[in-house]
Amino acid sequence: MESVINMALLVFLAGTAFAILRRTTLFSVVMLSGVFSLVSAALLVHLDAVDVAFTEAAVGAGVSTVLMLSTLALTARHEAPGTRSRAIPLIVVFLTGLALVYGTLDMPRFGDPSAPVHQHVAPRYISATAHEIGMPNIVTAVLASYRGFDTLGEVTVIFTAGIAVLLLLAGTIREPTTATKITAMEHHLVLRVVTKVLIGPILLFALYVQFHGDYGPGGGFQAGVIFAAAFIIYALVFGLETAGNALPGRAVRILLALGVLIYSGTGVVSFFFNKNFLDYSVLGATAQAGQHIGIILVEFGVGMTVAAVMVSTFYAFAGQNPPIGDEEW
Amino acid sequence: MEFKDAFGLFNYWIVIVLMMTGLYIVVSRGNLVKKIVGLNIFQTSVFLLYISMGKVTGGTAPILTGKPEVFSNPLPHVLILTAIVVGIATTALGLALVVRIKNAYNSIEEDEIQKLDLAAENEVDEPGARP
Amino acid sequence: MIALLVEAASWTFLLLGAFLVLVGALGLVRMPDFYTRLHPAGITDSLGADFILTGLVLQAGFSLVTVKLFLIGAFLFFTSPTSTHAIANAALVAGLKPRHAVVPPRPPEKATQDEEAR
Amino acid sequence: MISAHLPILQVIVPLIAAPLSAFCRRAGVAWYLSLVICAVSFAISIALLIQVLEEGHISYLLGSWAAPWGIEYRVDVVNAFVLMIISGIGTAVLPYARTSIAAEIEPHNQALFYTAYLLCLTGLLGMVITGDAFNAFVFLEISSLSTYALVALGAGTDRRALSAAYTYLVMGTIGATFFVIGIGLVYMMTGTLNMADLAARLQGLEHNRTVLVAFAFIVTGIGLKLALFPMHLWLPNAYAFAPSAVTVFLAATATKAAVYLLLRFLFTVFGIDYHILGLTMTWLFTPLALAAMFAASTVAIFQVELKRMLAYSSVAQIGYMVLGMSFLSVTGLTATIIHLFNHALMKGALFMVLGAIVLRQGAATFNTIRGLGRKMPWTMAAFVTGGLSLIGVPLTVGFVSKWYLVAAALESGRWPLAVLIVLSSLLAVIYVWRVVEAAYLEEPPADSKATEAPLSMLVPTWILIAANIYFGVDAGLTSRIASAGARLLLGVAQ
Repeated sequence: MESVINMALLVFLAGTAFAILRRTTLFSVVMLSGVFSLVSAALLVHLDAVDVAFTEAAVGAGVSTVLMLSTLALTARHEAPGTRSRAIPLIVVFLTGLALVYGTLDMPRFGDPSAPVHQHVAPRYISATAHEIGMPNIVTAVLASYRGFDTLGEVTVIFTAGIAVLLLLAGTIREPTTATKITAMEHHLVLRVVTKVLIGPILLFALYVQFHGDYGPGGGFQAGVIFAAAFIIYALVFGLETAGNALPGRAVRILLALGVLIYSGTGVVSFFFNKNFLDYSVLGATAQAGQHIGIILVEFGVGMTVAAVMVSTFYAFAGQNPPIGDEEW
Repeated sequence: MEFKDAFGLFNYWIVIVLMMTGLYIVVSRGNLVKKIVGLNIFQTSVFLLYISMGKVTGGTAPILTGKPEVFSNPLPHVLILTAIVVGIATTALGLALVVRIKNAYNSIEEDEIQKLDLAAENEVDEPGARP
Repeated sequence: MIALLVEAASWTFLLLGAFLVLVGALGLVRMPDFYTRLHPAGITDSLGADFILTGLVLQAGFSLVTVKLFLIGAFLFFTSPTSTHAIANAALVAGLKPRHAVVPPRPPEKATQDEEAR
Repeated sequence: MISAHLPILQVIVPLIAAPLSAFCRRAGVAWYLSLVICAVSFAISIALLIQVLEEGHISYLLGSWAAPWGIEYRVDVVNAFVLMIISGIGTAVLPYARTSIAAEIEPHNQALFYTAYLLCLTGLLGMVITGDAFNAFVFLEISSLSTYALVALGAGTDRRALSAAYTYLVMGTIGATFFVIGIGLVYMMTGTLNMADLAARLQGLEHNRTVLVAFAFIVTGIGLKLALFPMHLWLPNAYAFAPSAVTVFLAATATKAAVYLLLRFLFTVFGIDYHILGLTMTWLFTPLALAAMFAASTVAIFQVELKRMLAYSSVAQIGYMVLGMSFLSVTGLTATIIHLFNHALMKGALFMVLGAIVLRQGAATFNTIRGLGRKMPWTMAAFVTGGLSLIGVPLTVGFVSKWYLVAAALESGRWPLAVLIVLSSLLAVIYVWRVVEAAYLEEPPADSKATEAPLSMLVPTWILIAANIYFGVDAGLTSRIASAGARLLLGVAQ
């Protein structure tokens, strides 16, 4: 039964991918890519990757769809019919696919417990997390402590993206004081009321996800994205400058850098106790307590940077003056 | 290769089909936004490859509940949490570039942009028009 | 005995919910134009989801999971009608006219005022 | 206490400096912070190189977790050398960049430029120093993302920088994703991500088809990042339209880190006796390298813009490095490793000259450099010396690399390759001579008010030119390090 669900979701994903390939109206392409991310999130839950499914749904379906829609608002609606011949791309893609299928012949079968992946490094994580780090969610333990430096690299990646978008789009942002397209939402009474109702629970849920990461699916990334989603809804419905008063661009830029500093700061602290970088055991009375404190601090830094990057990217995209009026939409 | 064997690999074959669809969209389409969507599909299907290699039949999510249980492999999940963020970072940067290209060229079709570049190049033969 | 009853009840809710979602999906395909399609979309959102949620609540019994299911129910209760409203409003603003709408003939002078107003 | 944490300080110092520089409102403060941080990281890399030359290799466990479970930094003579090149060039470019950036980038972007610059430096250093395969991917992405942003900043002067950056982003992301697929397949068969551990566990999987496909994907992915001949389409535009200071930094470091990553995966992870390695070298790398050397050099000859011309010449020089690698001999690898250093010096200096010309003339094309020999004597003299080094005239670093390449070709018994190497240098003579002829033998236009480049740009240029000559004359140190690295990679006794 389990593999039937698996197969169904995968075939559904393939269908969505082909639909994206064929559609030319960019709006439906973006919507279908949101569907693709959500279905892959469902499939990831089915494959026991709950943390990844949470992140894929929040980041893949949520934020990237919002960014793509705001790009469409600034650029074009339809894709011009392709003039170039489709032969070479087809050959290139077919050969790559063939090489990959050839590569799967010696792979361990799907779900085979005796595969080398489950024999060498992973068993230690599963067995040692209970006493070394004392945290139920093994994925967060590995993410923040065993391979904590990967996550620092990852926070730096999202920080780089934030800086890059600021570098590219900050120049053409109008001052938020002028009336922007978004404030045309005044007459949406229903939306304004419901948003006021929803923003509280969303922020509360983001904080819950942030600090619940040790015990269940959750953690810095998901919390940061949900936190940013609350501000994006607020900016969408109440206009960019009211959102600007709540969370000004300058503050976002400081939070952006502060998250990375918190994360690397937690790592540097262990230098003074003559331990290697990112060794949290020095932070608390016992090694395990130190790991707890270290992981909470590190996840907090991650959440701050991710939230700040998503909000500043949305401000950058929403602040551009859209050449296209409401009717053309 | 009897049926049970092939069935075991069927999962990976469909993931490969998804990867190739994403790659094909990136390579063959000229619209810049469509290329970014294709890149997204290509990367999301690589995530599915990693996670489906970590799945153990009958295993549950790697969250300790005190009861001895078979867990799926947590390491691919950690790697993919990193790769998702790399994917969204690339998407955000790509979309910002598309907005800037639209401001500069007033088009987001690769062929039109190349035509404009060539026209600018041999028309005045100095290094490109002001934006 | 009670467990059997609760199990049966939850399965009926789940099947009902699944059936309604199926009806909603078919409705989306069958309906002629945008506004009529909003109705089946509403079905999947409201009743379909609620039935599945109650089915799951019966499955979960008294535990934290039930509280979370109720939270999801409350969240859906607020968001799905609002999103349908928002979509319909956006379509109206963008000037999409219902296809089979019977527009009463406007008296001529009022029509001209509309033209000037636009 | 500090010397125990040198490996991690090498990456953490620029990484922490990047967010700090994001706080600076004025470009001057951000520039000064970047200069201090780059100097510190250069000092760390020299200290690391000295420590490695004494002790062989250093292993640093991050978070004090043991090797295959936690992430491990392994520093040996090869990556210590590449670290020194990257941080050295990074430090030399900064004084140069101060005036060049002020002229070429919009004022509001100048402060954040240095944040992106520090992030690019962090990415390259982190990618080269790490001993963990997936960690290398993460830092490869950091350097790539910041490079796309830096190239796109060229839109201040020329809008084509945007489409160049977009193409670079798409090709770079496809390359990085191929690299991740390769790591995923290798991880699937061995269960570990630590490179040393991977090498040990791959021994038993000689004829495994999945490992073979993983090898192909890793080589293709890094080949795309490396701009190996058929996959180099993004490089000329990216280098031509990026701001001049960015082109100097990228031309001298970005491809070097990718060549190092290729060396590390080919020789440390898969190992010299991996059955496919010999075949790939003779039937794939050698022809591609030769094609790169000849095709790219001929295309360079017909270019109008000088920056694009030198970009094509970079593609040809990468061909030399890959050719050295394909001999699978100690001399061949020594040629590749030493050419990493020599090419960084050559291209760094030449692109600095072009940046000075762009500053004074607004553009570096054949009609804007007419008669500059008299107007900008020092800058054009630097170009001539750099050009001679590019050709490989004795007493310059270029000659040293060519010497090892030809020796490796003769040693492997394929003397026609040696002839081809010398022939391709003649192509370099043609396009260098075209510039020299335009600069010295033609009359400057009457109204040209070109003046000598400012001192802050001339001094770094001439430091690199001096290094070009010094390491050409006394190549003892660099060749000792390069051959030690080559023997280490091939597993030959020291």
